[in-house]
Amino acid sequence: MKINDIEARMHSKFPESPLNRDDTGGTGVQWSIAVPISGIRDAATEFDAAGFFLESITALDFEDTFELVYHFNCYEPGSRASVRMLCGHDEVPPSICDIFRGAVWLEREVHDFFGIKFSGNADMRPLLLPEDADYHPLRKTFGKVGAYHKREVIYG
Amino acid sequence: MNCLSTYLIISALLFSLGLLGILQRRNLIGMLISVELLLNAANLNFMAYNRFLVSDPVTGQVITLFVMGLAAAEAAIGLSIILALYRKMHSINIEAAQKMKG
Amino acid sequence: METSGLNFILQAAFWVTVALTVAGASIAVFPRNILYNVLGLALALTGIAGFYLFLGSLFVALMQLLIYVGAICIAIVFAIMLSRPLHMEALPRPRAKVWLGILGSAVFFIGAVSVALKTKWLPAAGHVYNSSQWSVQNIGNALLTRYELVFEVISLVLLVAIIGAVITAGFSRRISS
Amino acid sequence: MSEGLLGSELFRLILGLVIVLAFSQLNALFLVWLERKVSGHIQLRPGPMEVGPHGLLQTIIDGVKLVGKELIMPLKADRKLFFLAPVLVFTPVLVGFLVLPFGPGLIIHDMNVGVLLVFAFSTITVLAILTGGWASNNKYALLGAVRSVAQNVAYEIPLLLAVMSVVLMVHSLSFSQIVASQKTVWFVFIQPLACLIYLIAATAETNRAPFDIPEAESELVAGFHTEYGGMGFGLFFLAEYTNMFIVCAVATSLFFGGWNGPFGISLGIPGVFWFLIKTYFLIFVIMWVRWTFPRVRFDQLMNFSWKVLIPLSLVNLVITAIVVKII
Amino acid sequence: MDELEKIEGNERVYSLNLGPQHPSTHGVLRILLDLDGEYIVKADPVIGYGHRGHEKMGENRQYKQFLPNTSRMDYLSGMLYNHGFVLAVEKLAGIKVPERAKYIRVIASELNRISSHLLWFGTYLLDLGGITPFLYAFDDREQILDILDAISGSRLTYSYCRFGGVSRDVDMKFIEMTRAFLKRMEARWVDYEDLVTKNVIFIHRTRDVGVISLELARQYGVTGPNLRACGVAFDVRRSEPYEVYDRFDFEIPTGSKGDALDRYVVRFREMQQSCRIIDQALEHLPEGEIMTPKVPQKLSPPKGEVYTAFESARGLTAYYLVSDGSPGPYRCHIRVPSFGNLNVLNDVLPGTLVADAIAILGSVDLVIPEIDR
Amino acid sequence: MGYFKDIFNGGLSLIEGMGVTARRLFRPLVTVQYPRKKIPLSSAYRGHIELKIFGESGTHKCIVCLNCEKTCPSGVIRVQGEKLKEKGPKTLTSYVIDFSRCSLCGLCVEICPTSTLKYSREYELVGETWADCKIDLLARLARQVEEMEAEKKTQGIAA
Repeated sequence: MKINDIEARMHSKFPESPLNRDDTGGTGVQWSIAVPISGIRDAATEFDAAGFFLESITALDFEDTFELVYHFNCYEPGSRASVRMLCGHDEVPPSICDIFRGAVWLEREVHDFFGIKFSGNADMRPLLLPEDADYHPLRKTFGKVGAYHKREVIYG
Repeated sequence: MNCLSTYLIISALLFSLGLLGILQRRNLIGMLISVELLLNAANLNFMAYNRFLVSDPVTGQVITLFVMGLAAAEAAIGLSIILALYRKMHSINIEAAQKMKG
Repeated sequence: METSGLNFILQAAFWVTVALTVAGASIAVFPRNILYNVLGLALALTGIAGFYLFLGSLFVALMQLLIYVGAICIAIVFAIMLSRPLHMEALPRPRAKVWLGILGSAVFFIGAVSVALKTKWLPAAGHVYNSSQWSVQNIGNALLTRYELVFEVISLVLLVAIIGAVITAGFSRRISS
Repeated sequence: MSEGLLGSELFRLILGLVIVLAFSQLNALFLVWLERKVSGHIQLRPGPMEVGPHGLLQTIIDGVKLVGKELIMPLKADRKLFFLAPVLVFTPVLVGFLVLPFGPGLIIHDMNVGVLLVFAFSTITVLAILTGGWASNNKYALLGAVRSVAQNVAYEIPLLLAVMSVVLMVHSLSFSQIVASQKTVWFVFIQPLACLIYLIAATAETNRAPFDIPEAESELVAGFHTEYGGMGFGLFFLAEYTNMFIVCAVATSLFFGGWNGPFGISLGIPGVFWFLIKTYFLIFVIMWVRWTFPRVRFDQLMNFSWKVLIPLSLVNLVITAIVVKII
Repeated sequence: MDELEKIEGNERVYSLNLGPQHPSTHGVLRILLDLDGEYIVKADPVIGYGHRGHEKMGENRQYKQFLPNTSRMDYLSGMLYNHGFVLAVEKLAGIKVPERAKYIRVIASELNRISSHLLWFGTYLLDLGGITPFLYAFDDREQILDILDAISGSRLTYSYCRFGGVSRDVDMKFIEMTRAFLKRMEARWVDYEDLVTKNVIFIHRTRDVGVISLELARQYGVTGPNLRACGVAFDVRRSEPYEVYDRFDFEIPTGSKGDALDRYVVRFREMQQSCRIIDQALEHLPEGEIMTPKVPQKLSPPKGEVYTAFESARGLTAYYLVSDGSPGPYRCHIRVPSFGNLNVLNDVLPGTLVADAIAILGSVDLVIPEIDR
Repeated sequence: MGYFKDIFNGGLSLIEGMGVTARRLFRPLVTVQYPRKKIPLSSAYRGHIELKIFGESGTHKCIVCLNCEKTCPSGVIRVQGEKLKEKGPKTLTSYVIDFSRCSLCGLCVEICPTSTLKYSREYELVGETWADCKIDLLARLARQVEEMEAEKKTQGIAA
């Protein structure tokens, strides 16, 4: 199973990062790992080498921080892994678009909706929003402000 | 109206228009068009002479047909040269072609 | 009475053809837009086909249409589309060249017209115009008997020209899919 | 004066032209209706039903609508050429009617080079399409126009070669003679290959599916007539259908015995009806083909012409020549 | 390639706006093409014309209020999107679903998958210039819509699934209709093969056109039939079986080259496999409840998150829901398959003809509103 | 020989395709001429909502609880009620839906505590202005009641 190999590799690469395992499949993700901002490129390279594909990149907006969630999957049953990365509201995470070519658009989309810039992604034009959009609609402060929590409210 | 000199004058007019085109144009395709005019002026003369002067009825027509064949060949070659030139120089002006010498 | 009316129509048709031909030739030469030139050429050639009709040879007129309008004009248009001069900026014509051209062609025109008018054209001995003799069969016979060698040579020239054109223009695409 | 050619024939010509104009328009309207009906029934739907019995008057209403529409021209289009093109496309189409042998003696002008006349004038259509496509100042239209030219160059050759094999057999370029020589045996039985090649090339010539690449709807929106609306479009449309009629009528005269009944049996039906029945059947076949196949790609179309049709038609021509010489 | 670069930047290359209004872009997609003659030098898809902010709407709504939105993302497989969303919420809130409802959902989903594929089949042929197969396909699709209309009351945006079941029970008439449809399709597959699959023009138009290599597909996250055409039997119904898919015997059709023809064949055979699934599901359809009785009107799942993947007609689709314990999600992200499937065209289109570009665009089966969300 | 084989097989496939379309030419049509002929609606058909008429009272049972208005994701429903008596329930005075915004999710029907909402079977809903899409359900109800009574009368006469 590729997913176990890569889990071992990730664990050795980021020994201090917490790794959550979900054997029951209750959340749809086999395991997830939290990496620092600087670690995402390493993690992506590992996944690329192991033959995974990038399913989605998305972000969560919390009062104190953004959390970027990368979902990787491979063509074997039950091998979804997520890489989570906390990213301050004014931090610029590195792009992985040279590792996964499909990430260019995914990062553009995240930039559209959250205003997170990715360093290394040359194409940061709005993708889904109008060309001149200077707002980021999925930020909780945009539009009708509903619940806006700190991260620990949900993840403890 | 339908007499030899009318045709001769028309053909002379066409020929001089063609000549003018060749002399003043810079566009190679334009020059080719002018050449076609020249050939047609000549053809018209052949046909007219054949109709009004020559005893054998087919000579002029046959020569006209031959000229048409030659014109087709000339156009094919000319156009292919122009295309080749265009690929090389990105221009079909006569000045571009002059760069090729020497 | 009917013949005179008919004659008038024919006269008118003739002069209309003349006008169309000259207009076509002018359009073929003067405008800067190359597509206008080609369409003008097509018009002039059609007019000349009309003259052939007036001269009594329907066959040559149709061949004129088929070869000149149908093949050569289309080929020129094809070349235009491939080389796309339409999108290029048309350079101004050098003034000296234009005047030289006008002068040259005017001299030729005057010379040719004066020759045409001054010469006393005499029909050759035995010239009788007989429309039945201007038939396709006669042309075909002549082509394959008296002019056979020329016919073959022209065919060869055409073949060589086609091959040459193919090689010169090159059929290979720059980007292969 | 060449009275023999132009004199007494002139009035007949003019009269013929008037009749032809009327006939071609009505015929085109009918064909448009027929096309809709054929496509409808092939696709399990009734087609036009509202105007007139079984929608027979639908195309007339459509025509009235087209005439009533404003002539819209793109801002940077070439005004003169833009309006010239639809007119130009219609003229050669009409000339074809001059020599079509509708029945014995029912021919406007029986020329001894009639076959040549049809094909000599048909090339003008391409010039018109090209003019229209270029003058629209639209990239789709221009692409369509260029495609049209290339397609025409490729398909004119097999078309003429296929026709030539028939001409070789009859020793005549006159339609009436060609038809007359098929009194008992139609040439489709002697020259099946030439007939097939002619029909394929003719479909391509008239820009009909599966060879409708100059107006390929899914690729070039509407190809060369993208920018045309109202009567400009209407003329292109009518010309397409008139052209189709001419091409099928020529096929009928060249290969399907024109006004002759099958194997010399006329069943007492006048020749002109035989002629029209066969022509409309061929038109139906062409429509049927259109509503069955997807469109070929541009380069495949050219390949098909250069690699299949031209060699086959050449071989066919050579064999015909040899056989004719021997017999 | 070096020659290609040489040509770029001179006047030979001109740009063409394919869309946003073009007969073959299926929705409002715009592709900026740089053309050399009819060859594409560069393709830049521009999307977002249909952006409606579904993700933001999801955050501002209760779970059940977002349900109708889901079928409007991919309006061609609305049932599948409904299905996926209720799966996600059921997982999040820990709701059990009765067996009968599971089977009904599967039947409805597979019917919807066939209808989506049939529509793709028709429009793809339309892209290639064949108009008649389009109408035949719509004739068949109409039968499916009638069946789904009979159970859900609408023809396109069903909102049929509910958290804990489905909104209406099926009756004998539905089963008869579905069986009749399956029987009808047996003959239709043969017709379609004669009319399209075997057609020499069709084969020439699609073979070796728009090859997406496996590596390219992985790089861009291509999923669904487009991925399976590259030779990987990756199907969420098999790899993470949801509902009762693990009880059915069905194949996952795969291609070998990843060209347009393979994508066509894979989808075509997928429709037949869906028919098999429906047949088995009808066979084993259990009696019983269709709704779990204890689902509160105002559903407030516990804190946490869920990432639920399912196989929509176009590939791996997933809902990523984060709950903060309130009646609406804190974050609602939808992973859509067409996103990757369109993205890959950036690499596939250059070097092809305009006509091929249309053939490729049609063959990857895009639904633009799904990308725009 | 592959050349001729390809041509032959290609031609054969084309003829097969033409056979399929030719057979269809003689099959019965599947479409109907819509305004002249209509297809029966499915029993589950969901049109816009309307107020149900209850037999015993001959009118609706709306208690103006505003659940439907609150649950509607698109803000389609506007309900107004008045307290006619000091004590007792509110009475419905206006029930207007803006059908142009309705997504036909059916949440209002499901949440209605008195089940007085149901789906209508209306599908010819063309309007030229936004105002045409606003449907006053109370007026509609009144019309339906009138029609029912008229029908009853004619039936009574016939009987």
